[in-house]
Amino acid sequence: MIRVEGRGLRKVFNRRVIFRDVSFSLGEGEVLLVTGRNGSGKSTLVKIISHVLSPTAGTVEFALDGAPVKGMAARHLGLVSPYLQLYDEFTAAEHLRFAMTIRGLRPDPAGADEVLRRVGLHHRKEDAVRTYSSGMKQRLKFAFALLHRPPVLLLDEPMSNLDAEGVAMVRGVMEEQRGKGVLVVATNDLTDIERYDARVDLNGRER
Amino acid sequence: MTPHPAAARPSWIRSALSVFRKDWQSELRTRYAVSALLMFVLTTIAIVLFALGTEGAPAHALAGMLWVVIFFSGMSGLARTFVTEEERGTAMTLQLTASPSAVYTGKLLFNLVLVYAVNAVAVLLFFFFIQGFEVRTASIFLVTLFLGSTGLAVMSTLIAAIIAKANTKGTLFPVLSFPLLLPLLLAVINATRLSAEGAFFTEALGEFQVLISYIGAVLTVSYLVFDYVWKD
Amino acid sequence: MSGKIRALPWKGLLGVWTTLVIVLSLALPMVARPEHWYEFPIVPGLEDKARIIFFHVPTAWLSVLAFVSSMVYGIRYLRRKDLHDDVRSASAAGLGLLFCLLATVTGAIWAKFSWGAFWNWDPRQTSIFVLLLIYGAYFALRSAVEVEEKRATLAAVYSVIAGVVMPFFMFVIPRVLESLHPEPLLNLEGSAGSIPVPKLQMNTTMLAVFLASLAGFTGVYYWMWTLRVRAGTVELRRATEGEDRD
Amino acid sequence: MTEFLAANPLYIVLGIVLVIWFAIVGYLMRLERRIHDLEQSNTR
Repeated sequence: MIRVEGRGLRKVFNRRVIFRDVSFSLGEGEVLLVTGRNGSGKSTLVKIISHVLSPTAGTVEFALDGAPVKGMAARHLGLVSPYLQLYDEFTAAEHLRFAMTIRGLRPDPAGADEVLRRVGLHHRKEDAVRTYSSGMKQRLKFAFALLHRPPVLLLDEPMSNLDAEGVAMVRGVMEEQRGKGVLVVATNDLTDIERYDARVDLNGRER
Repeated sequence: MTPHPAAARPSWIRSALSVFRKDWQSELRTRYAVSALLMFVLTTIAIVLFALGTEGAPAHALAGMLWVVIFFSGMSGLARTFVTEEERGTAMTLQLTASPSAVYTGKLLFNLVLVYAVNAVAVLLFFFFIQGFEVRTASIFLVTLFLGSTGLAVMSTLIAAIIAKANTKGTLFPVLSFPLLLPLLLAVINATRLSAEGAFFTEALGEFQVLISYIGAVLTVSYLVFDYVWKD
Repeated sequence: MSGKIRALPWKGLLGVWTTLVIVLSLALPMVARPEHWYEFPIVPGLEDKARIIFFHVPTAWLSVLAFVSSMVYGIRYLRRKDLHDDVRSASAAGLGLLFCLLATVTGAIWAKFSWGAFWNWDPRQTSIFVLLLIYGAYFALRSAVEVEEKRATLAAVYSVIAGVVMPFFMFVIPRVLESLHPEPLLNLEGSAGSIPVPKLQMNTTMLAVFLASLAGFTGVYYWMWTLRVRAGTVELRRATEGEDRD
Repeated sequence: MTEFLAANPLYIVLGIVLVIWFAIVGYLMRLERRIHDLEQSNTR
């Protein structure tokens, strides 16, 4: 049973306040929607929740069955974001093998095949990412984020570069995650997600 | 929610080795660092050859020359492992998935293997091209080469992580590394001179102690401060 | 009210103290066998030129002191991420660079008198030169990073690494350089590597003036340092728009 | 006066150093005032 809690989060960057005292508390099955115009700090907040970026003030804590998760939260979270870059010289299969070993887990070729089928890239498994279209890279990011079945899934502009079929796939992923753990979606397009349990609107949060 | 079976006992070593293997796999495909380093060694040795002409040079001059070549070839290739991550934006992927010490260890192993390979080639070319360069006590020379290369890789990896976060990378790497590598360079040049003069192994023990304690100290401080450099 | 200089008494005292030090160090006579309290011993072969010691040694001492204090404030910044510590660290490093340059110049003049050459890689000269390189690298790094928090962190980390490496020069340099140049006429044994404590025989008067000079210079350094820090703090506080005055 | 200075040039050095020193003190005092004014205008 996972719980993600953000308390009094503030981010100042080069003396400009991006946002101040943002708090939230998410339990299993709950969805947080993060909205705000461009530059309001949606991606910054998502990076902070994923421990990639440290906040100027405030804390983000993961708790598994009540016990706070010490150290790397990498194994418990998956992130899909336009800022996440992949390695052009590697193939999809290599990326998914790397997705496990980099997190200190044993590779899972069977699981990799299954998640590649799910995101519709199985036929391009052995091709270098260099040859991928932007939509295909976005799909691979989903595979990269889902393979180790993280209880917490963070999606920043999830639908970017996706065709209709891709959008359907993402909706399926979001529904499934709702049942399994915590989902955070940062987007400008409110049609991306209908039902949510908590919302953080970053417009006007900088004063 | 059943976590992935392997998620139970994630191992830090596997994460570090995965960074190391990823870097080497990427290096063998793109060959950024290796080609830069080898070309650099060749060109500098060519320059040394022209500079020496026919009359050759005394032992400690050649000892110094060898380590000048090794130092500057290191400066041209050892930053690549961190700089490409920042330039391509893939650093965030590593920050998301691995702990800072695992990333540092993986990158350090990559630079160690790189520097051993390149220095071995450099020494062979030196023996081959430069007549005056001969070693009477091989034991001193080999230990010096090993410790010197290790120390070079250890310090350069940490400085590479720093300059990768800077905006203007260019000449920053040698400028930041040189003063901090001076104790190592002075010790190895002195030890190489001893090996050229045929000194007994015990005479170079002082240098080896300096080198070993230098490597130990820099490794320790690297693990202490790397988190601050790596995490945004 | 703002027109009047609110100089604290200690700055006035420091001004007088240092003036006294300058006068005494240069005016007191040097005689072969000093009897009166106000006489310095003659230093063989140097006569009045030995007086530079009252100025060279403090600058060398300050360039090391500034480096250590810059590192200490750097570590404090790494722990508390408060930009005020970074201002203190950078101000100390700036003054350190200034005094390091002064130490190098006065050291070279000293070397010219006692050994005939401006530069001969004497262990202390090498240490001061390396410290100069480190200061240069420190400021090259600071100017290469735009984001303030990043610049403060990387600068602090670099000064910590340099702090760990500095002691190695004490072991390596004497071993390596002894073989490179002749024993100097007047042997100024470095006690802590780059802080040359003269072995030449000083009578109590000379020692007193020497220590007074050391204290005076340190006082001037501290005064300059507080001024730079206050200026940096004003700049830091004024420019943070949107940040509440917490 | 001038023969005295010519006889022992050390006092010329002393004079120069004192001039430099007083210039420094003057400069520091001026800085002191300007920063003081800045600090006042900043906190108002």
